[in-house]
Amino acid sequence: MLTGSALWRLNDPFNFRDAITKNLEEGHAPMIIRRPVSGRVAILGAAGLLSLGLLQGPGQADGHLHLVATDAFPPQAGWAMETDDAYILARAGCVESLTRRTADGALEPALAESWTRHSPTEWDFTIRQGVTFSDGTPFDATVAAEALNRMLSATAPPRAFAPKRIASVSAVDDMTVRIESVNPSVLTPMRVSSPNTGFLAPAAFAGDAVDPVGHCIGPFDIVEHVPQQALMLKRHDAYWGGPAQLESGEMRFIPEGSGRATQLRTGEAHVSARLPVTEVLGLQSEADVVVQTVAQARTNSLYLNNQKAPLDNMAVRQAIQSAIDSAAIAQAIYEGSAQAAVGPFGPNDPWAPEDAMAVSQDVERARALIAESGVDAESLNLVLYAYVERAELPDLAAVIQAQLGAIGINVELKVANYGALEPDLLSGEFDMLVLSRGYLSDVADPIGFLTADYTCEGGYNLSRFCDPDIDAMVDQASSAESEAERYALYKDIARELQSRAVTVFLVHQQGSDGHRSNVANYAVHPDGHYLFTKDLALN
Amino acid sequence: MISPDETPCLKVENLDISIGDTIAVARGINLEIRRGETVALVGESGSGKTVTALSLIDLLPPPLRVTRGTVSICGQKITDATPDVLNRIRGNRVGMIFQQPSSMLDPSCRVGRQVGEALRLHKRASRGEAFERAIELLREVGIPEAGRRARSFAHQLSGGMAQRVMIAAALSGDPDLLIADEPTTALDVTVQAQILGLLERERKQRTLSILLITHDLSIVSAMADRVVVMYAGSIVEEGPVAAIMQAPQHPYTKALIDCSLMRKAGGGDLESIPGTIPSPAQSIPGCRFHPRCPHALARREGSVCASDEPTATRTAEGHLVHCWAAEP
Amino acid sequence: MTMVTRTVRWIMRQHWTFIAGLLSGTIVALLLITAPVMSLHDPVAQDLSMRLQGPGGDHWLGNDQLGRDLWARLLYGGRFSVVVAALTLVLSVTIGTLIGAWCGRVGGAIDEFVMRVVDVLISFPEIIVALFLIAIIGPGFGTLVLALTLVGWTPFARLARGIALDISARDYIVAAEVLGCTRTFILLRHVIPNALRPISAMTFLRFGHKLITVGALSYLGLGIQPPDSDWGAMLADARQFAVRQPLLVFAPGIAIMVTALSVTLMGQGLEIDADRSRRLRTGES
Amino acid sequence: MSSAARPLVEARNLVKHFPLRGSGRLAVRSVDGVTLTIGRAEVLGLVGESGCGKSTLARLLINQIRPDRGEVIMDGRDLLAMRQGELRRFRRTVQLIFQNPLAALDPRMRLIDSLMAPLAAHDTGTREECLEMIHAMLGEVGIDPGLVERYPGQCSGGQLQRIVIARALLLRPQFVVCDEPTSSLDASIRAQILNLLNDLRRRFDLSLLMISHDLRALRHICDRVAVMYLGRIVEMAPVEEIFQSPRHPYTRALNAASLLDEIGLDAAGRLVQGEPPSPVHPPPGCHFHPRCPLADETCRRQVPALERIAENHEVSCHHWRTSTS
Amino acid sequence: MERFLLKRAIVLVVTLTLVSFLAFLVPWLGDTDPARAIIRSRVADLALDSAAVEALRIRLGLDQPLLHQFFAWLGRVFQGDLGLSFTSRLPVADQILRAIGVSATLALSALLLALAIALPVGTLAAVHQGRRFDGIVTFIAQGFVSIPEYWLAPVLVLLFAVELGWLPSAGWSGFETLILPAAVLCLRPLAYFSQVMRASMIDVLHANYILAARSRGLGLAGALVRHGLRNGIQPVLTVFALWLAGLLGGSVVVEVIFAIPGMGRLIYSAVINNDMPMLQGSIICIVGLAIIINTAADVLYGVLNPTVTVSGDAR
Repeated sequence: MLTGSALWRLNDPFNFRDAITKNLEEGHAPMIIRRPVSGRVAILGAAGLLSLGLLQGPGQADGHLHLVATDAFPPQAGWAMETDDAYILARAGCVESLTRRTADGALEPALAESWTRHSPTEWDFTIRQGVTFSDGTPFDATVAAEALNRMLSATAPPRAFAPKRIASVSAVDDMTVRIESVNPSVLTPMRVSSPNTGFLAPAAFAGDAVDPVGHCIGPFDIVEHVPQQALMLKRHDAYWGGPAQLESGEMRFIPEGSGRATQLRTGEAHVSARLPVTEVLGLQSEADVVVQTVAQARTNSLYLNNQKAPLDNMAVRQAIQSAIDSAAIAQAIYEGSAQAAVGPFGPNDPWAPEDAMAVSQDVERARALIAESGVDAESLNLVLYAYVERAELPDLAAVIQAQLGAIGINVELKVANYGALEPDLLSGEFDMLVLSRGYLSDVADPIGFLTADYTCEGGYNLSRFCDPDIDAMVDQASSAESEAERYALYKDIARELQSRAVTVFLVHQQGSDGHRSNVANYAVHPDGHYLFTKDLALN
Repeated sequence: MISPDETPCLKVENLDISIGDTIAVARGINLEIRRGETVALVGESGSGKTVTALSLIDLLPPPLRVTRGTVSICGQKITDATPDVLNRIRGNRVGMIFQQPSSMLDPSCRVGRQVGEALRLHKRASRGEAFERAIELLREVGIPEAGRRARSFAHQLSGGMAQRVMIAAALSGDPDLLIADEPTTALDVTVQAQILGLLERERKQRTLSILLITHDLSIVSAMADRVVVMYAGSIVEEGPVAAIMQAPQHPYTKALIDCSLMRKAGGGDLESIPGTIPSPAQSIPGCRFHPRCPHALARREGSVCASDEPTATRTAEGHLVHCWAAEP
Repeated sequence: MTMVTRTVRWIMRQHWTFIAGLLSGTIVALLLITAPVMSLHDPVAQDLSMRLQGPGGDHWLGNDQLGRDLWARLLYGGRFSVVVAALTLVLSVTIGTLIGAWCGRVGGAIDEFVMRVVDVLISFPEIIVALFLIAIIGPGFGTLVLALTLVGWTPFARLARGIALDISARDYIVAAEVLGCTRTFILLRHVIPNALRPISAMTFLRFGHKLITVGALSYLGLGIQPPDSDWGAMLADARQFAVRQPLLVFAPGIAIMVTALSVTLMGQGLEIDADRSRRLRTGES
Repeated sequence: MSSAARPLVEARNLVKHFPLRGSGRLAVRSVDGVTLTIGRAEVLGLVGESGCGKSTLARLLINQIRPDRGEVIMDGRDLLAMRQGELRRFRRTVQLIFQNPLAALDPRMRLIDSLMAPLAAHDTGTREECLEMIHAMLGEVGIDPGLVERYPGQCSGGQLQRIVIARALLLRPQFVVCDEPTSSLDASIRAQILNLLNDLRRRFDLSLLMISHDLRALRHICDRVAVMYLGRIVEMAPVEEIFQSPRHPYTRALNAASLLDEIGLDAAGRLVQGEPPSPVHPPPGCHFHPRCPLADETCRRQVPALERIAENHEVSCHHWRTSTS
Repeated sequence: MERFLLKRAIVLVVTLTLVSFLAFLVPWLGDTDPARAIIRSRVADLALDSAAVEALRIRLGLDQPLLHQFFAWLGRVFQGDLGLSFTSRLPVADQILRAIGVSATLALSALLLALAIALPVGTLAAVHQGRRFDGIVTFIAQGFVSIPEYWLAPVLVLLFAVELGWLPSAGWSGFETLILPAAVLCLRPLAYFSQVMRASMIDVLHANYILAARSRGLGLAGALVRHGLRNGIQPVLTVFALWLAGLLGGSVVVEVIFAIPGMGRLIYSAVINNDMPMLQGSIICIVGLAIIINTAADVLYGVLNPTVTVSGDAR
């Protein structure tokens, strides 16, 4: 069984878009305030500015069962289903996939009633009877196969459902879809739980651009899309699972985390997703606000360039590992919404070593390690890279700078946006980097992460770590049919990485959503797949 | 011709004007203008004539202010009058024209409207009526194509035209008194006579009283009935124009006439007055002119001229001289 | 004694804005210069246990999110913005005055062209130019100075051109030419002394704007680069802690405001003075 | 031709038009073909209304602006052909006295510095020598040497005009252009300055060009008077002839205007009508015809030539013979 | 007038061509690889497939000579096609158009509000020149100029949205969301307008035509209303136009803080994301708008002030 490991964004391993700066991009929050403001408005009313006609606000719905949620990113890619825009549609309750991952990580039927393994590479999915889109179009195997094939032929298909892994999709009969993978895979049902594989009515694809308005299949239908600002939702009455509790809703895009927190605090929003760590403590103390926190499959780490002196020396790396007080970092920088890292994987992951422990700070040991490493003290001038897309990373880097300074390592900071740092990172010109890394980048299995980051030929092997033994273990895991076998291998690799201080794992991050106390049945989805659900209600 | 018991159009008594509380720019001004009369107020720059003119309609720019004395126009006291009363008098009983006619017109307002403004204010004319009447007035002051000119702007007018417009505007309220402050100084010499002729014509037609302020004595003798000569803030001599021009009694008046008309003194040089005009801030005891006066009685300290302000002496009917040397 | 007090009172009345600005400006400048003496703490020394502490003890203004001393950071943080603003101004004034004065004297097509460029640039917000440059060459001290100077010279060019035109038309310049004075003499003795006061007034008046723009870029994360910090960056950092420790927000904001205001007041004093002497010269009331 | 017989200043057919910005081909025809001479130690009066081109003509004569056409010969040398260095030396010999002395002095310089500047510019001896020269000149113009420590704003107009005259004369010029030197001064001061100029002119053997709009002021000081109207000279004659027997109707109008007290408003008003037209659109034919009581068809069409009608008397009018009455 | 407009149109075209060349060079001046940037925006995989990058490069014509690319690009620009954004792959022109509408609303609201306050305040200060009221107004104006909006905005949000709950904290959906940003944005222009208005009204108060109007019987207030305002407001309009042009793209900080989808924010995010087509389009639009607004201001100035003939050369 999968544990509650979460990923906000399957194809956004850094979760960049959740970070403050980039988020400032183009989100605009439409305003629906139910507060008496008219009197004060009159002060400025004289300007008669509304008559300019330039203000286009979303229509205000007045149903008492209307819920406002704020989310981080507005759609960016014209609702192309292979992009992150699909996640927005899923969170808005508009699209659903064949299968669904529950909040505790289990897989449950959604648009597919059931699925069976037809051959090692083939899975058959039986479509649920009587499902229709909000425009009345019935949902059947043809529609499903067409949509999934569209995904496979996309310019940049999503990793979860790319031609690299999926060979073909076909409708076996009216109600059965067959998906064939390139290699034998047990993960196929997992793959079709991704919002990227969600469905919009065929009419949505009729024009040049994808138009989701009125073409939903989930519990809610999109009434209006106010560009860059909001999605206006209403209940999809013919939803297969029965009508939703809410009559209508609004999904408002506010990229800046503290902006979302503020809207929750002021009551402008009922639900605010993806709260920044620095806001959690403050919001928890608010009377009418409930903060829900869930573990994420994300470890923030100090990546070390294992091929560059003096970091090619394991003793030096271990000294660095010992010098850093990850517990203090978790407490101070993350204010408790993270825990000191016990290795690459969170302690609750089934593939995490049971005996995993955080390395506690030991300055004496660090000094001793430096001394025994034989490294020239003069060479202990290191440059630490940090990117600004995640607001806490520069602070984190500053703390590391101070802590390494205590054992005589002189650290210089280089802080910029990720794009500016990347050329150095890829070419191996850097010393150290603080990186927030999601380790479940496509499916609920760390295989992709380990391959990319810690194999000799890994696509994202920033550490420049190369050990044939580890490569062999990763290979073995990727072809293993048995879960137990795979997980055992992962545990071994994790132990190796931790003990050899290939990377200094700092903290496991958690995700927090907040809602007003009158919101009922809200549950943070660890993978960020759903927000507007059938059961979400307002008291 | 003029009955002496008629209320004078303008009566100024013992008027003092100061900058703030200390510097006196005009002192002890007495002035009287009867109906239909032109009185010229003559003096060089700094003699206080413009300031006196502005004080007559209570438009002294701060920090200048009247510190003593009274002004009455057609029997109505101006000093201490309420703003409403003043606004009813300005433009209605008194019109004023100024030295720089072009800058006296609002650059972004059609001249016809400005001419008709007094009518709108004082005669309750409608906008259209005022404009029609303004065109008539412009025609009256000799502006060709008055209808078109009424619609033009100040910068499209020459100096002479602008002064005609100002005259039309000043006369539109049908005032009893016209104060003309150096009306031709800024104009071309060949236009001067035309403008002065116009004023003279209007005076006759409307039995207007005119207070003509000027430094040009040739204008004075062509226009005025009576002359008042000022020096450094005080009146030094006043009387009928012929008497003053032909037989000035005050040494300053005499010297000024000689200078102005470029009369030659001995040795081929022009007559001139030695020294410079004192600034208002300079305190000169006694007669303000005595340091430059060729006849000052014994220029020594302690003499009368240097210690006591001269009193007025009547040398003939209506001819007053403020000089210790004057003989009645 | 009464003489002295009266003189002082007169100066205060005539130039109180200038003096007020000068006083507070001097205090700010002194604090920034003597930062190492004035602060008990190292601005980068962290103490995670003191995170977000309020004022007290020897941390006069409390601590920031990494437990660093706010007062020390305030003193050191001001240096960057002030230096960038001042440096940009010096460059802008020099370039703008030279170009403007030259255009005013030369006239013709060059003048026409330069003034058109000025027309376009002058309505270009400095922050946008800075953003474009940052996009091209990346953030940093040089980018900031370049960006702010690129637009910053334009108002000075306009002013200097106006003054040059105005002064060239004056009789005393004609007189100097007729008397056979050299161009250099005319420039040094007549043009520059008469242009100095309005230009320096404008320089002071623009300072606040520059300071705020530099801060804005740092606030957006594009100005000063960590680990260095300035008031704008401090504000940006503090924003997420605004509710919990408002002082973190108030202190840098007020620092910017006081600095900008005091220099602006000085400029205004100079401007009033320049205006006064202009009126005196031209005989206006 | 001996240099003694030759006039000091000769201007031939000077033309200067100032193009109006942004209006295509329109131009202010400021000076439109002027020919005149000024002899050594001669004072020529130049009279005309504002905008007639008097000041432009003056500035052309001292090469402060360059003409579009025509030439200026000074002391036998072509001014327009001079090179930079030559021109600067030439500057000494030609000076200008301004209408408003306050504007002609840098408000930020003490008077002594303003006086010193031209001497320094021409390397005239040591500072002490210069000071001595200045003090001597101040004596000539009747200024107390203590006054020069002040700034211009602290002196009266009469004093400043004396300073400006002193500054001009320090370089010992041969030719001085006085651009309305007394029009901003009061009557009592005006006489002083005119007397001073007359006096200095004799003592320094100066040629003067006296510009004025007031004929009366010229009568006292000039040898000859040129009357200018819209960029052209309409009459030029010895000063008494201008007063006694003016031939051009415009001269007579000017005459009358400055002698209002003698002629009377009505008579003066009849001599001229209307106002000076714009120098951008001068009337065809004789420029004066729209305002002239004598104008006929010829005047409207034909530009009258500047005719020599007597020794030293030139007039440009089709009706000069009839206008004597 | 036609001459003037024609000349300005020529200036517009020439300037825009020059600017567009500069804009075109932007990606080459920086070290952004367009093909990489586009792919990165679509695929979050950090290890890019270099073959895919190369293929896209050829498809975009990036392998052509620079000048060839420029003319192709210029041709598209003059047809109003500013290309697709690197990040969203949506037409840049559409996004800019929408953003400019938003920024214009915001800027006009702030500036008109500033004008509405500055005109009476500046006039009163001029009337009370040198007295206490004038001093206070001037001091407050200098204070306004010295307040950084990135400080004021969060403080106002804290006060009016979080503490008092009167106004929305951010967003762009109606009149209420406009109030705080406009208030923050209007302070600085308010200070400038009131100072310019004050100076210009002082000149007007000393103007002879006011004296003349009063001599005709108008009270001070009447004279100011009838003859003063129209003349006094003209310099303010010039400044107004400058501010309008400036704020269309320059209200970056306020737009970012209040999450307003305007030009400033668009440019800011383009910078952050190295979105070159968006930057290029923004430069061109902002320069073009600046010229158009200045021209409009000159025309308006000519309408208000008859002494200025708007001709081929307006100064």
